[in-house]
Amino acid sequence: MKLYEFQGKEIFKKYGIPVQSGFLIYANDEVKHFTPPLVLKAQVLVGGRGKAGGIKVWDGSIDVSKIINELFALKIKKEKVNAILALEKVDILREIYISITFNKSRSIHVLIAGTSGGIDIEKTAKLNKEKIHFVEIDPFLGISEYQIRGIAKKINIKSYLEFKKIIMAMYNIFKEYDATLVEINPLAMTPDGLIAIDSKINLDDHSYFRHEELFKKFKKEKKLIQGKGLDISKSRDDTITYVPLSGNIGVISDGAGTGLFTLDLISKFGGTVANYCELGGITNSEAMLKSLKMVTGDSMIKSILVVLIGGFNRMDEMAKGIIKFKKEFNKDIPIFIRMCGTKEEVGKQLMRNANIPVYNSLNDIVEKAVNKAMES
Amino acid sequence: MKLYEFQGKEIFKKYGIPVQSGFLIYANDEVKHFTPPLVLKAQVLVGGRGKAGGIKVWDGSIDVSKIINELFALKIKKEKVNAILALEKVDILREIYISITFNKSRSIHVLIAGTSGGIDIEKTAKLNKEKIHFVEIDPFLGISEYQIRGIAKKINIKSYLEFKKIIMAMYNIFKEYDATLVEINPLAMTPDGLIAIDSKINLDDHSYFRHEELFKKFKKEKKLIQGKGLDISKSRDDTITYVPLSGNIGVISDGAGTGLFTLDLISKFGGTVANYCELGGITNSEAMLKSLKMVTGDSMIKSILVVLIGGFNRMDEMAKGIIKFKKEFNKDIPIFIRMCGTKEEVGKQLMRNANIPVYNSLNDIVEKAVNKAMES
Amino acid sequence: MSVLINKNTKVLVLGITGRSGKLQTKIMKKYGTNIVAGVTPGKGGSEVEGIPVYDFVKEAIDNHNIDAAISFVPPPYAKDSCFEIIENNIKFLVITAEGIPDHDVVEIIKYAEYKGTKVLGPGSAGLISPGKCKLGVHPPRMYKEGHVGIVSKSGALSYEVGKTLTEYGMGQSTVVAIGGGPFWGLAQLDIIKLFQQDEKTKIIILLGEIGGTMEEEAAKFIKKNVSKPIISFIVGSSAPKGKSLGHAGAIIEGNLGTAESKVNALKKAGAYIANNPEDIVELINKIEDK
Amino acid sequence: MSVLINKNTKVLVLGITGRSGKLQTKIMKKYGTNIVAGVTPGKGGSEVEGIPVYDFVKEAIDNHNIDAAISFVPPPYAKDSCFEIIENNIKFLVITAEGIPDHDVVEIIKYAEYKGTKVLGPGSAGLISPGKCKLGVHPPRMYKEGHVGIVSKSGALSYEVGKTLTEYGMGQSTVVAIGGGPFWGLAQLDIIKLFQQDEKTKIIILLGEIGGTMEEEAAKFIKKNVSKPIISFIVGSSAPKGKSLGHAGAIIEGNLGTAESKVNALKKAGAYIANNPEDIVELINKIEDK
Repeated sequence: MKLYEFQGKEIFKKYGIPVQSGFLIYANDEVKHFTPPLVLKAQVLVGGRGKAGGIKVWDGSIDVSKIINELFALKIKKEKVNAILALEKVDILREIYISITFNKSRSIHVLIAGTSGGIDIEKTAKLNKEKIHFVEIDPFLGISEYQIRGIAKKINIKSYLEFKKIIMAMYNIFKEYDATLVEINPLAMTPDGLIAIDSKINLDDHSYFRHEELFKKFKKEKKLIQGKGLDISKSRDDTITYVPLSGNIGVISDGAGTGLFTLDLISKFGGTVANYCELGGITNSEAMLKSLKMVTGDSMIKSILVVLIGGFNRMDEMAKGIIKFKKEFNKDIPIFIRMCGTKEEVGKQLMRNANIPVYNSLNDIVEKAVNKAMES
Repeated sequence: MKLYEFQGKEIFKKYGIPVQSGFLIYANDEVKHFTPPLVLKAQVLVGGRGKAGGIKVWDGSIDVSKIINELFALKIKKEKVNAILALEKVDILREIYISITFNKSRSIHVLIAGTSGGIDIEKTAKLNKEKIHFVEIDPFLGISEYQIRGIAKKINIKSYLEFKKIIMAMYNIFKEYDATLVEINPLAMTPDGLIAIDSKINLDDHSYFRHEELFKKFKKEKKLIQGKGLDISKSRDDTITYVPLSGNIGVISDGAGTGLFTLDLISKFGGTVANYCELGGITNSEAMLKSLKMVTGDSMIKSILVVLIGGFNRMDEMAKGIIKFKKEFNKDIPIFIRMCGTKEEVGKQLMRNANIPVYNSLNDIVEKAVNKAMES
Repeated sequence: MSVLINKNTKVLVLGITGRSGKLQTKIMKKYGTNIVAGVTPGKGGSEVEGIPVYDFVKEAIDNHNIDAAISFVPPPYAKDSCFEIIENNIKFLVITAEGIPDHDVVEIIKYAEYKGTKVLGPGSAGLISPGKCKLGVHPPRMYKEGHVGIVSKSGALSYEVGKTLTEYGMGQSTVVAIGGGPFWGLAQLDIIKLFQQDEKTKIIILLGEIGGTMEEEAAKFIKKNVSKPIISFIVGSSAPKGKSLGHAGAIIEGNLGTAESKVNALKKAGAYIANNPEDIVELINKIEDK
Repeated sequence: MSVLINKNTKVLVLGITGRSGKLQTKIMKKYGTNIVAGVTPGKGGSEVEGIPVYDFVKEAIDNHNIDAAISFVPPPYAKDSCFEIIENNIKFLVITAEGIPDHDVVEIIKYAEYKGTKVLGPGSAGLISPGKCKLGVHPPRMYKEGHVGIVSKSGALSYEVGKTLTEYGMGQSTVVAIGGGPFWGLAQLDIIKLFQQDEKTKIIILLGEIGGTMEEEAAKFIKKNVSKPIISFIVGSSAPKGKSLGHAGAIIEGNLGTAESKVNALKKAGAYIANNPEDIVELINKIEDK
């Protein structure tokens, strides 16, 4: 779960990381009497906000509501702006980049620091690699002083104690919130010391069981901003991945590798994918039923591919789900099913009894599904 | 630093470990109107309090001040009782023993649990080893759930969540206070759940630099109870170990092994030790001067042995300290000095210039010192 | 021969009394896997498929020799139970659960590294040495004994390819699914290293997918250290960019981790490239005809 | 030969700019120890005795080959600097500081164990291989090259015995002070193991003191694994019971750790028992006359 800037900054504050004082403006708020200067920042979850014009400074020379309306009219990478964070303006002497995340291939934590921060950090990472520094952190040891001293020296920070306090706080947030990313970009040097100008915190959805209250709070705040249409269809109780796309074939698979291969095959046969559904860890008849309902919710859909090759996944459960769907929700959309693996015999027997054809060859059913989608 | 029961229980409370409600009575307090029943516990730092009669129950049948006066008249292993902790009485269904400390030979933390607790725990540990269980804790991993479940099963605890909360709290205290021991003996099962009936917490004096405020607070409380005479002579700024004994030869050494060997030699030659001083890590002229002053503070002293064999310790510094003592504080007590090791030449030259004899043989000076002490 | 497991491997099943644990234990046992004990807290003293169940790993160890463990424990308890395995010095652990929090996964892998336990997973379908031992959820019908070694991120894709090879009469030495990531105990290159050393394995098949840099790292290793023929099949070339398709690993990160970059790296390392399971069959025929 | 260090050992000094660090560096260097670099945070770029000083261990490693480190860093910074050494994979570390908090010491020793760094100390006087290398504060004048290996808890007692042996013309292969405890990286038995393997060492001397059970553990090891003659000298038999004399280790704990129990255990293990340094000289003469 990605947090908004204002949500991240609330956490920063709690952990003693200095932030600007400010307040939130919702799309339908009355515009009150504000005092300039203010920095007005669109609250969106996508990146590239600054470049898209999502950050404005109001110096008092024009009506603030004009700027606010401009921001609310923006769409940043397809995301509508529904809230604005208004912040006191600070003098920035220098900007640096700091984040803590995982180094996935080495299974450790990593602290990343850049001698210059800001909106061009990705460019810097590619073009000026010597300006980006990585410190590996053993998850059991945490950050050692010498590591913070090392980074401070490399990115030329003089106010070491202040810097250390911020890094330790970021690391504590990273661990205590089960975050996958805690980023400050930029961390600004100002006449009043270091200040976190932005915040980016991503939480690990899988840690929900440890942070139920927290997730509920953040979700509630999100709903307040995004209104309806936030929850696509995914609930906490299933493990289905649902990806809406723009073609006309629905795909359900019980394994990532086979699912991706199916997409490749559809493309090879000239078909296009309407949406993609992977069952994930929980694979009972309910999950299959739900997946079929999700996939057929798309009105563009012309045919459905159900590609099953069960290890954990039991074909008897899959059969039950498909049969129930056919019985209760049949929408006359042709379904092509490949079924093999655990409890294959039982599953196939159930399907035979229900008069639903199943196939063995993935190639064959993909070709059939593509043809069917094209002819209609 | 050993903490009093009431100090430990304050920490327990802060960490959510259930304790009885109660209050502290000082030796010179007016006796107020108390409500029975109360458990009255002498606050001393030595063990064996219960067996020495340091814990009394007041059921209201006699005057409480009688019991209080009895307790204040006690000496437990030479320690005077200066404060009493008065606690509400609870019904105890069963007592168990729990502690967290270090396993020194394996350099890890260890959780120790006994199926029965109370004043006979040491006896149990010797005679009924099967009733005492040890769980090793990796300092980087902390206590895992399965370890707590394991102990709960072994000592037959049914209220697992309550037990787990107490164990986790004890472990957090152990780590966060730099404790060398956190013990609850007994942890009692009562109709109201688990309650820590006693507390024993030892802090690591070497961690002073991390917990300055805490140490100051505890020391102040101790002073309030023990009055004057608490601080023997050791300050925070030196590393001298001073052990008062009952003979007539003073011993100063700059190394534990040689110091112990000197004691063995004194005993072999028939002498007795008045006091023993080891310089420890900080070995400058000031430390030597201070040691000589401490050793000669004992009026029983007839001769002094200064046994130096410096690695870290510099003989020039030692010489300066001895010469200063001779000049400014000379008390006519014969001093026998063995001096060798780092900066030996410089040290010996300084001593020659000051006309103070030094020797090379440890055997010789011990014999001389013992003879001198005997003849006077 | 086979890698990581063999006929004699004595297995402990963690979470043996759960729905998946029970079913998979039954299938593994039927296949001939030597399962000697199971562990589920609170279920000690019971039995599953005639296998004794204990409350603690230590109790199982005290009563049985154990070489390897497979876990069917759900995410909230995964870290605790894996730590229990590692602390008790079981040297090989298969973790099947997906959805374990990242912080827990990292700690499991790191602790295992410190204590010398090999971890396959998390999110792994496990592995099978056809005809000898099955430590995972691979459907037995898809495999037969032979000399092709298969390593795959995705369990499903390893079944897919195993099935095709078996249909064409090409048996396997061991089939290993390392899990969908984004964190892995054993990586593709670790398994390839084992296949290179394994006498029985004559041809190695590397099944990869978009996302991450693991295939690129395997390619580097292959170039330097592998003399056996390698056939690689990478899926996901047509996946929409920037969208997570199931595995978090399957996200395109900049220029890294595209199907193209992986195929190129593997080509350079001397691997044969297949575009579907049937290609693999053809390539094996070609290699063996040489 | 010698144990743990030799003529070629390349040494890093941690805390080289402090008072002790500076003086001991001078003495070690004069003795012939190959000190290649020093580290003190904030003093990078300076020099001590012509040895370059760095801010970080990593910087020293980038510029020099380093085999071993000795630390003169005071207790509040000890854990951090030791972690820095261990993380940078320096495989031998001598910690001289006494008074490091117990929790820090335990973490240092455990982390070193996980990463494979041998730690001597804390509170160790270090070690000396007379004529070859000195990594510690042993006063050089007390030693000469030879074939007696000495291991001691107390630094002072190792000087005491070294001095006597040297006066009688009996040289030493290596003299190791493991520190006063209560926690140790390398234990007495670890050093005895090394002496047993070392060709140069013909006789082993074990200097112990009351407190703890380390000598008893060493005795067990000796009985099983040591063929070379061992002479043991245990001090503290007349120490007052229950009083801490300097080392926290030197506290009598119940029946364990008395001089008597240690002497008995070592006698049973076949060690010769000395009551003072001169006894050791006599025993060596006896052993060599055989």
